Amino acid sequence: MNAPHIPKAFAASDVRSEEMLLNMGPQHPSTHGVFRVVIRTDGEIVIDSESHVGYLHRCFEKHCESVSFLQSVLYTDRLDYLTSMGNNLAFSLGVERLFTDLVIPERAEHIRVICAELNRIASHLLAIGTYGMDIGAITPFLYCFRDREKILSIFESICGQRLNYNYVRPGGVAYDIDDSMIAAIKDFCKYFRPKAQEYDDLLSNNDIFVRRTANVGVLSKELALSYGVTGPCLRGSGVKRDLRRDLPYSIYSRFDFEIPVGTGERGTLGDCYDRYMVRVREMIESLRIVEQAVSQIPDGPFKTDQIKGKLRPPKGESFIRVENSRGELGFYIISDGKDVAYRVKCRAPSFHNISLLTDISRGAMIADMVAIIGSLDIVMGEVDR
Amino acid sequence: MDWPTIMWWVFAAVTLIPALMIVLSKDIVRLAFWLLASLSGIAGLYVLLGADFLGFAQILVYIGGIMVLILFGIMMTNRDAVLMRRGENTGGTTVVGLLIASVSALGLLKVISDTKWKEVPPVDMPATTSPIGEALLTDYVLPFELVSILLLVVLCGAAYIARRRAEEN
Amino acid sequence: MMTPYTLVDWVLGDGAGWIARFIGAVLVWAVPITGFVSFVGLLSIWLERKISAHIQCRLGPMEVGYHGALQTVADGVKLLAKEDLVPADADRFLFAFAPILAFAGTVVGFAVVPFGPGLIVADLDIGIFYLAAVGSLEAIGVIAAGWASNNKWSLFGSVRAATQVVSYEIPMGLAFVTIAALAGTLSMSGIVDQQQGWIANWFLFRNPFTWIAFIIYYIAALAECKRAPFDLPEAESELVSGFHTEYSGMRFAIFFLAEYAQMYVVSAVAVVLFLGGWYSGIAPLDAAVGTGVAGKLVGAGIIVTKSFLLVCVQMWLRWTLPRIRLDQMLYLCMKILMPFGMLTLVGSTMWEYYFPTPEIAKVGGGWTGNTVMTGVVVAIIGTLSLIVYVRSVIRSTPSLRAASNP
Amino acid sequence: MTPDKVHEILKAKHAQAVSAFDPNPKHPSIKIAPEFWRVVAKTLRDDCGLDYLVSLTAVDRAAELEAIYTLEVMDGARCPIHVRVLVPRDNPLIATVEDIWRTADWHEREAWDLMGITFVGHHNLVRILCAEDWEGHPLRKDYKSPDTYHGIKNNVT
Repeated sequence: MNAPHIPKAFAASDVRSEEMLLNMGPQHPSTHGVFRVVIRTDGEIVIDSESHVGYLHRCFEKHCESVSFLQSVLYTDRLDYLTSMGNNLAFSLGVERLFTDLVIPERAEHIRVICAELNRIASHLLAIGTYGMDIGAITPFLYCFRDREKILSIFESICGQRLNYNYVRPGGVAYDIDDSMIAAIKDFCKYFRPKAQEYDDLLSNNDIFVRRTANVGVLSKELALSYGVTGPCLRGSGVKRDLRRDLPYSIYSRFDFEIPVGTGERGTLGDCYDRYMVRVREMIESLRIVEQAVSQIPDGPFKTDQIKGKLRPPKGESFIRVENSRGELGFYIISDGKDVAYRVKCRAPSFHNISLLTDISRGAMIADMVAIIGSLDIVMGEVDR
Repeated sequence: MDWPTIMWWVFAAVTLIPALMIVLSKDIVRLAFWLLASLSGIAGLYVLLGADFLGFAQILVYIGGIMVLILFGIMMTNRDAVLMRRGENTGGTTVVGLLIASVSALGLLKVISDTKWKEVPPVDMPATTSPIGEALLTDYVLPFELVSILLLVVLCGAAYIARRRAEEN
Repeated sequence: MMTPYTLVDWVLGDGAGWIARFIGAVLVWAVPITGFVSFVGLLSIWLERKISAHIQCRLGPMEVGYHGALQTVADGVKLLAKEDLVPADADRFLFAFAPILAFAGTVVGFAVVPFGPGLIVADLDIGIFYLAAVGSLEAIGVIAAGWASNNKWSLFGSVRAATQVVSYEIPMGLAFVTIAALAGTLSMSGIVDQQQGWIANWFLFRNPFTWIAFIIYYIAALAECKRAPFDLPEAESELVSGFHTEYSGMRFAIFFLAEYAQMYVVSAVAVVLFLGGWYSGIAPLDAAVGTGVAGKLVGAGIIVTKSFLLVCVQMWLRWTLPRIRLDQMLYLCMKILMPFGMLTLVGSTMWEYYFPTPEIAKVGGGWTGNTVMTGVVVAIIGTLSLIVYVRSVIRSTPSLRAASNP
Repeated sequence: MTPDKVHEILKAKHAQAVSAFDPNPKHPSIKIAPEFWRVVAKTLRDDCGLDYLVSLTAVDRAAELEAIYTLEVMDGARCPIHVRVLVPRDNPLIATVEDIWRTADWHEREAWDLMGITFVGHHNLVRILCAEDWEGHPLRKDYKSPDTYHGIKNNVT
């Protein structure tokens, strides 16, 4: 299907040595969590690999069948713990979709968009920083964390939490935001726009970084489609697909933003560099959305008054997806009219994105393996649920 | 006893004891490290003889180059208990081995005792580096170049053989 | 003939017996050298932490001592108190022996590194050659560590170390030979003595090719020290920690110390070969360096400062650059550094043949037309290539600049 | 590719396979008889262009187990269609589609692991999220948590 990428210097596989079975993970600094790959190597070249997941399985779906919808929101925080706002939003939209006539106040919709996009920036900052670290550049990581901290501080002032927010809930958001928070967000936008250039200077144009990522782990469009890869990984392969634009949820259809796609500017279309670059550019686009949303945020209630007492969606099924920072996060929610879901299925983007690792890492080197896993940007909390 | 003599004994011990251990050791990696010690002893002897350039050439070539490559090769082989250990001796091989060893030892002893060793009084020897360089580029330039070409041929040949085998696979 | 006891002879006079000389050598050199190595290690580790911190918008250690100056000592005490772990099925003898081998391999390099005019353990006739020879001894310790750990990741680390050190010895040797051909000697102090006088007399500026030789040497030295971007044997994100994954406590500390000591050795050698050694580069000042105890101390101050500046450059590079891949590491060595090294050797000797340096400059005279010309050529070429490079980088910058301005 | 269009194509090619169709615009779904699932899946991908398996949801419907395949066109119109395949609870066998949509590989393993639906023809149907020696399928409604696991006591219930 796709030609596995072979580093040019080793295309002829000049000298063969004895094969070795290497166990990468579950505790390895570059597997981004408790993820295990068993690699069969010939010297430093990966002949074959097998992924093992499940070390972080904590029965999210089973939990949702035993606690109320509102309590389930709390568990969604722990899925992709770097994009908790997006997870909250997806689950809330899924629950809201079960109702027929629920109207979400405008102010709540704006706050949701602002939070989700800020969280996307924070998540991409972490992805870029840790990616640099995987390649061996430690300094960009701390620059990214410096800016991520500013976003987390804004979130802390909004909902009192820095990581697991439990903020966006069915019917609106948990608390209103005040003028000081809006001012803080505006300040951040002003601060961050020039800072984004720093990442370009630190990493994107670094010759070693380009050589380590360009032409490595090429993910062809066909392979990406077959594996259901979404998010920056898919866009890195040149597919212009973004649910915020193509299947708009919340109020995304009102905002003006671009969808960056990979161009193969430094190597082959769909290589690690393209996936990385898509993330860098997406941060700018997210910033544009935040700026627009903040400038037109209306007054009014921050949650609907249609839900009174216990949250009891009517009997039925709903499927919702949102464009999270790692791809399309979906929830299939089945309600039997009680305040506890009958069945919740989480369609996690990282679960799809990591399942193709075997296919794109064949023929790469061990150092490339790290670069490839990093460029897929997985969060094991979401893969294992 | 002056200090060169003492150092001579030290270096002789550093050369011979590891050499003995190479014969007696059964672990291939340990053996490689004993070889390392033995080669350093020889380098020390060279230095003691005033041939300091030769001594450090010994370290550069044998320890820095060849020993690293030997270790490299050993590590690349599987860590197999059978491969890593040398075979057990049986009675027959011991007898034959002893026989061969004693014959060659006798021969060596005879040669050593028959040779008339020249006794040179210790002198403060001049620097060895520039005479070596001059000799290599004047009187011995042809052998020097021939050896270089031979080494180049060996290098190319090794690369060629390794490549051929990979293609056959 | 080697003169191993320069300073001992200077202290005891020539008449002392060999026992006195031997004990004197041990006392005069072994103790201070070990102390100096430890000092270099402690200072470098503190510098590394502070430099990395300030590069990364942090403060680094601030609590123990002034700006955390004693933090490394505290950490050393902590490492001493740690349990000494040996993995199951490890080769216990080699596991214990490897750090010692690595440390010894580094410390023997100090034998020919001058600390100032006349302050040199053994001013060997073959100083540079000796360094090239013992440079790979540390690699043996690293290989032993990786092998003895009985850990596949460590084994990968030591195989990488072996590949890297053996390969980079060649460009490094070519840079050595370039300077040796110019200086006509392999002795460290002999080389420094030829760089007396104005800064243009430094071998770095002797002709345009020595400039390249310096860059080649410095890159190869980074690789020999296993510093980023050549930290493949350790590669914490790939091989966890490479050859010292399984090491803890004092044994780990010894590896650490060896690494930092080697950083100092290669920097000091760079200073000796290219940057004028213990001379400041200002002719009137240099006349006083090396005469009398005060002069010796000034010289020592100059060479140690220069060396630490180069150590700081290594740190700066480490915290700026990502790590290269194994095949790229070999590509750089075999296809870039080695051809350029040979070009440098030939070019430098040709230049010296056609534009010979006047004798007056060799023994520390003033500026000469040749050196000034060399400086001008180097400056023009360097500036032009820098401009071309920066422009090409800016031109090829992805369209983020456009995207960030809506 | 609208749900109606998909229904039409399936009706034309595999009339007896489609047992129900719900054109609800918010949640369109088609029910397929399990014995025809594999051929229908091929038609869905090749003729209807549904090249993207969004999700595979396994649901415990008391007497039956249900596998809901959510399908979509990756490059073009976005409207997920839910294809339902119901199998009897005591003999839950469904043909694998891992070679049709490669992402089904891990999804089928997950459905087997948590719900106990056996996918016939899957090359490596082993547990993916639970431990390899885990017993039972946790998402079934009649699942009882074990009291101990390798000596670790379950003190939640």
